Amino acid sequence: MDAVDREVNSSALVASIRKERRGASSSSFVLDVSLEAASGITILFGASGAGKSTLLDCLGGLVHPDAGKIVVGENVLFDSAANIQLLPQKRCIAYVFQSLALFPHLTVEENIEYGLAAIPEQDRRARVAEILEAFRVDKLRNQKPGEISGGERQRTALARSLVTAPRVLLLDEPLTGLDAELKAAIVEDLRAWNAARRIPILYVTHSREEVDALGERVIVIDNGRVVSHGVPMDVLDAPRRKRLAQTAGFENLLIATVLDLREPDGVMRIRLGESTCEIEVPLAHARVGDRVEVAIRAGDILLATERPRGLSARNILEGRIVSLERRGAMMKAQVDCGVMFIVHITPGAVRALELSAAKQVWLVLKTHSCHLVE
Amino acid sequence: MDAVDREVNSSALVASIRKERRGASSSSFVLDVSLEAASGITILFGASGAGKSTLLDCLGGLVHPDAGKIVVGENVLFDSAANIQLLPQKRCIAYVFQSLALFPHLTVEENIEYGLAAIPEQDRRARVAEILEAFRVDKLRNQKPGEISGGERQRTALARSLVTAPRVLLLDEPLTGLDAELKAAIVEDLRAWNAARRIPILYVTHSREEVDALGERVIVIDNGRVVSHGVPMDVLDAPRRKRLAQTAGFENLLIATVLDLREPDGVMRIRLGESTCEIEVPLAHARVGDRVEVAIRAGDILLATERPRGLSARNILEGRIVSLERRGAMMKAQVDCGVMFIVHITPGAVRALELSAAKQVWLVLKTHSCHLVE
Amino acid sequence: MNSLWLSFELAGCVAAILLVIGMPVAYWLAYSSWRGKFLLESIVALPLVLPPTVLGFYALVAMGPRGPLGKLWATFFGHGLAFTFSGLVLASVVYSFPFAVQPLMVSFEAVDRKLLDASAVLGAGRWRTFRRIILPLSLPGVVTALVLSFAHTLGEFGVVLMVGGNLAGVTRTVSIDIYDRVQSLEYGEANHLALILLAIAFAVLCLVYAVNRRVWTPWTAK
Amino acid sequence: MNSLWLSFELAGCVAAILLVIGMPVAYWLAYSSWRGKFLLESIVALPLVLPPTVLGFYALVAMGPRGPLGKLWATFFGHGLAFTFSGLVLASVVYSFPFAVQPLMVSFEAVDRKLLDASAVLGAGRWRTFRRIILPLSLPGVVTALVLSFAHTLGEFGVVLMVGGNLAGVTRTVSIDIYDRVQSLEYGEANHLALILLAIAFAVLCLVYAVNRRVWTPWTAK
Amino acid sequence: RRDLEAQGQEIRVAAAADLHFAMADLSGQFEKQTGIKVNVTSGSSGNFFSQIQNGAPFDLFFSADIEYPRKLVAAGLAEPETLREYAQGRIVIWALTDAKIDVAKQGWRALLDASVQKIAMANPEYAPYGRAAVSAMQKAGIYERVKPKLVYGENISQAAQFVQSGNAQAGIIALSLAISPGMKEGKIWEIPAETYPPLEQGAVVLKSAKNKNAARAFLEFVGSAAGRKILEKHGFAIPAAKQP
Ligand SMILES: Nc1ncnc2c1ncn2[C@@H]1O[C@H](COP(=O)(O)OP(=O)(O)OP(=O)(O)O)[C@@H](O)[C@H]1O
Ligand SMILES: Nc1ncnc2c1ncn2[C@@H]1O[C@H](COP(=O)(O)OP(=O)(O)OP(=O)(O)O)[C@@H](O)[C@H]1O
Ligand SMILES: [Mg+2]
Ligand SMILES: [Mg+2]
Repeated sequence: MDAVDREVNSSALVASIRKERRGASSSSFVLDVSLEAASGITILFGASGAGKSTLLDCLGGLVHPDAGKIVVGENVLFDSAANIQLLPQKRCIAYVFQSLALFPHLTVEENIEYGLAAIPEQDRRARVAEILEAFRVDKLRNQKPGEISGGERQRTALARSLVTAPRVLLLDEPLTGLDAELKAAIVEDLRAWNAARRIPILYVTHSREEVDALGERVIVIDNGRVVSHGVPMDVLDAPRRKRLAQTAGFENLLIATVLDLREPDGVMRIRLGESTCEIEVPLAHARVGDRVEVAIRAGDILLATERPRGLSARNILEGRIVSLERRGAMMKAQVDCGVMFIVHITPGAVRALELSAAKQVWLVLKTHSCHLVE
Repeated sequence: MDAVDREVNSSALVASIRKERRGASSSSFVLDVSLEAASGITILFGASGAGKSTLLDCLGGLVHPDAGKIVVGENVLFDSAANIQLLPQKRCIAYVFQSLALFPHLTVEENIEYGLAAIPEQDRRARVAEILEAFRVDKLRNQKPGEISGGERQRTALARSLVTAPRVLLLDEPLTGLDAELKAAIVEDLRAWNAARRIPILYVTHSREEVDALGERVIVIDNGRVVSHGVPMDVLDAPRRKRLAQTAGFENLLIATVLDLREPDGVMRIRLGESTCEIEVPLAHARVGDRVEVAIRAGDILLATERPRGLSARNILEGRIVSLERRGAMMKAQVDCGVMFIVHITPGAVRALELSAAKQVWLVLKTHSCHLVE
Repeated sequence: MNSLWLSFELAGCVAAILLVIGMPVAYWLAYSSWRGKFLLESIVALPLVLPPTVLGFYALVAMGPRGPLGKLWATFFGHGLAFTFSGLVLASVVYSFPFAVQPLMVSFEAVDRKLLDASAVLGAGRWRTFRRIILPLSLPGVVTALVLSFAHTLGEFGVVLMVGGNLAGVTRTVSIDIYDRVQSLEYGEANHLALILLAIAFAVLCLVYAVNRRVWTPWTAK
Repeated sequence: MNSLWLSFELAGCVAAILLVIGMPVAYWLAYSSWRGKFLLESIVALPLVLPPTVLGFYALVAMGPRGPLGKLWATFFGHGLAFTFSGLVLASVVYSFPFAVQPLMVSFEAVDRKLLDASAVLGAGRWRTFRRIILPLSLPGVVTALVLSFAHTLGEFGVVLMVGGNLAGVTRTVSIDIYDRVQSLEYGEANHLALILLAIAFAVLCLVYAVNRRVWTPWTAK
Repeated sequence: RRDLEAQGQEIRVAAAADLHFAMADLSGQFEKQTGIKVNVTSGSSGNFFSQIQNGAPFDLFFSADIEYPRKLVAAGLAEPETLREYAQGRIVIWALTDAKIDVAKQGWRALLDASVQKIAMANPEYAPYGRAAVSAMQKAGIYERVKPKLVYGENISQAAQFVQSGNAQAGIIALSLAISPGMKEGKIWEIPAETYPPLEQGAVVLKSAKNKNAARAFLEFVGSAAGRKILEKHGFAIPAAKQP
């Protein structure tokens, strides 16, 4: 294991990049990040326009950073100080573009074969056949990208990159436009692929679902800067900034006033909005009377039809259901506890608890489900 | 209300279309559908390659159906029998392509203005300014599509179509590549837009979330045919076909044997797989001893740590947790009850119930959450 | 010097006319789905195949009082076409036609059909789509068409000689002027004229290309 | 008939050579990011501006025994370059250069840069990217370059006359042959020859265009 | 014996365009007599002059103007002793048979006729026939009046074509061309020879000639009685025998 780990780390991607993009607008966009991606899947998470694709373009060598350094293992791919600038084709990086960029004049099969020029015929055929099947595009092998559907194009692009043996893999929203079943299948494939190769994979997505299914680590980018990084749970569950909180799906964002600090317990009490609701949240740099903002994920709130007893959870709020709406596989309940809460529950639970509008309910909130927003 | 309804119906889209697509492959794809879309949002749901984009292309006039008829209100847009074939520009249909097709040489603003040629300067400016802001692309107004991010392009394409005053709106996966926050905002905008205009909107998506947030009606397409239609709950919750069941996110697909039929109650008892688990499901055309398939949504299963009492639910299965994994805002538990079940629960519930692998649990399944697959 | 000015006037006229009449032809060739259009494409390239003086000879016959063109022209304007500036323009237009049509056609064809679809769906008719989408996206082709037909007309001499009759100030273009001097063994003057012609042509071309680069590079560049 | 064959041989050689040397030049012009490249673009178009006979005259002088090219050639091959088939080829290549380079350049430039990025990221070097992506996607431009340079060489006569010296069987191309006959007022024979030339050229062009259509339409068509 | 020697020999002759038809006859006869093949290239004398200066592989040069051969001799590119004036060109006014003017009767006056809007001739700047036409018109005192009507061809063939096609109503061209088979449908008025300087046509054997003997033989043949007869038949005047 040790040996493997060392080998793994020696192929990590370490980059620090500065790149200014100047459009026609007066304000220009500046990407300025330092990051490290060990082998395994690292998710790049961030709002639209945060700079994720720009970062990948820099890593792939398609855009030249203004300054910085990019290293994979021992290999320096880019170093503005030493004036090193490897061409994209020398970087051994596979990259699935957001815009796919399939070759329009080549068939699906030829597209996929394209990156395998160096491999003997026999081998190549086998590998292509295998991946064609894995991505369920074997029936389309002789069709051109103009003659297949959007999702089929997406899969072809993914297959085209994965079939090569890269040292780093960059995936820019590779699963958009695929249905749930395919998504699940491809996620499984990707995981297996990752387990087999253990190379750094940078994976851009907006989808919490994909983050949770794939991410070993997350790097959150906002407006061209890395605003946090770590394991998905830590990073995305404990939002540092309000913008991110919204991005990551914290449905409840509440203004509150600090009532008292209980430092020994590592908690403090706050009052929500103008209501009388008081809850316990993790301690933060704040003084009594300060106004703070708490973010609570709708799925982290438990709902009960009787006042729960003997629970470890400290925050129990009494309220009344205002509305119940279906949201995907979930139900979204709006509960008025003085302040309005959004709670996600399973339809099964709704039925079991016979929930309906105007019904009295209790909300259960664990202290550590309440995140303070900077 | 009545008057409005009549007016609404008189602008409904009614189409029956047959179109063969012959690629290089031996097998060709045939789209053969009849559908009706009243004003309001109709979701087109279906796996990748099902023919959704082809259908929209036919409606928009970009692809000529081999046969069929397309009517909006009183207007015949296409009729192969009468040899009528309106040009796309005469159809008053707005269409957001899956591939966007932004004009690369025009700025974001010019792209959005493009469809407003007929409108006086003053008006045009106002409308463009408004929509630029609504879609948060006002800062990029002078940038070209090559100089903005994927999500920004998506928004521009959406804005370009919505700013016109079409009689039908076709949206091909318009929200892919957008982060949760933006998605939510645009969904709100779309709803408001829909409420204001009440024109037929055909909306292609793979996302259950979008279906639930937007869909008034759903049309499910599979392999070029309409396989079901109706309101989202009915259509997507009661799968008719196995393929669809998977697509729509029915995580549990179980083979079972019919034990006995209880026609008065409208239910029958079945045994799951080779196990001893017996459950009650809705009655179907089956005989005792027949093998049937049931689909159960993971989110419809309730989980308890004590044997639940006094519940209306008839199916209670005892089992043991095999694994617990995070999936988006949800936890996915695998529970072994003789057959393996996948159950979605909120993280809050996991914590509250102190769930962990190997823990004994009870699954609660309402009869009508069990769907028989044709 | 007179001849220089005349040449640029002729080349300008021809390039402009070719652009105007070349566009519809190129448009049709690019977008028609008629299966036999390769026949027309071939015909368009044919004027190139004949030696210019021979083409000029045929043009001369056609423009003569017994030729169809000459008759038509005479009924409208009362005089013949040959030995006039208009005659020169006409003959040069025919001769340089392929140079205008071919690059236009290729550029028009290269425009992504999806963009044309998008334009149609946004309510734009053929003309608006052409003006707002196809034309700006074909700018490099338009520039090439302009440059080739302009330069080719500047240097043209066989047709011009045949149809023009070498009349000072009317049909004696600079290319004929240079030729005359070479024929008269006045090499010094010929070189001098050729140099001036090259210099001016170079300046014009530079201007066109420089502007062209600036105008359409932004959205191809990374 | 001899002259016909000679013409097609010449045109074929010139078109082939132009394709080979035109491609690197067009590639460079299309992809270089040098700001001054419009200067080179302009220079490429310059051979067009001079009357062919004058260009031919300069070529003759350069290729003559006292000209730099002629001297160079003589040291290698022991004989002069003027009045040989090789000389004709060389002069025609220079003269038709713009017709090859311009369409190639425009086509190369029109290839979506994202595809080149994709190719690079898939490990393909410049050459592979050129051969597998740029070239097939530029096929219409390649065809245009071929057709224009081929047809233009077929019809060329000023340069050929000057450099070739109209030697039967060696440098008397069909265009000169036709020209001669027109000069001798042997119109019947001139027409006859011109017709044959046009017919063959038409057939060749049709073939090229028909193949071209079939080969590359699929992925532009809906 | 000389015939046997000559078998399979070939000479390359560059001949001025106005000699086109005469050359066909001359070379035919010569070949019949000697068996030496004469390969004639006809074209503009000026072009030939440039080409010969740059190494054109001709053996013999029949110019339309004796100045070119003289210059070649001066430049050391031709054999001085072979230079000779082999013929003199004659110029005519030519018009179509169905024209409103009758050149044969009207002579110079035909050019002044109102129906004559354009008069075609070879470019006097470099074509000898053009220069001759100008001086003849000057002599006749009509040059200034017809000048606005003049259009120039590169050579007499082009001038003839201007007239033939009807674009010019009259032309001043070489007699040799006017009586050629292609010009049958026209009327001719020969301009008196004394009104223009003689159009001396000179020929010379080139230094670079591969087969000087054969070339000399052909030159001699052209100067022989048989050759002169052919030249006269084709509309050339024969100069009084003299060495230039
Ligand atoms: N131009 C074409 N020629 C031949 N076959 C085509 C063409 N376009 C699409 N197809 C085929 O038709 C089928 C339906 O394609 P369509 O684009 O309508 O699917 P879709 O439902 O939009 O899928 P997705 O969700 O992946 O976008 C696919 O199997 C595809 O391969
Ligand atoms: N070529 C360019 N010129 C100027 N600005 C650019 C260019 N490309 C991108 N930008 C700007 O840089 C910012 C970051 O773009 P980028 O494509 O990296 O975003 P992203 O994080 O990938 O977003 P998305 O999720 O929408 O794809 C955006 O604001 C965009 O407008
Ligand atoms: Mg992006
Ligand atoms: Mg689609």
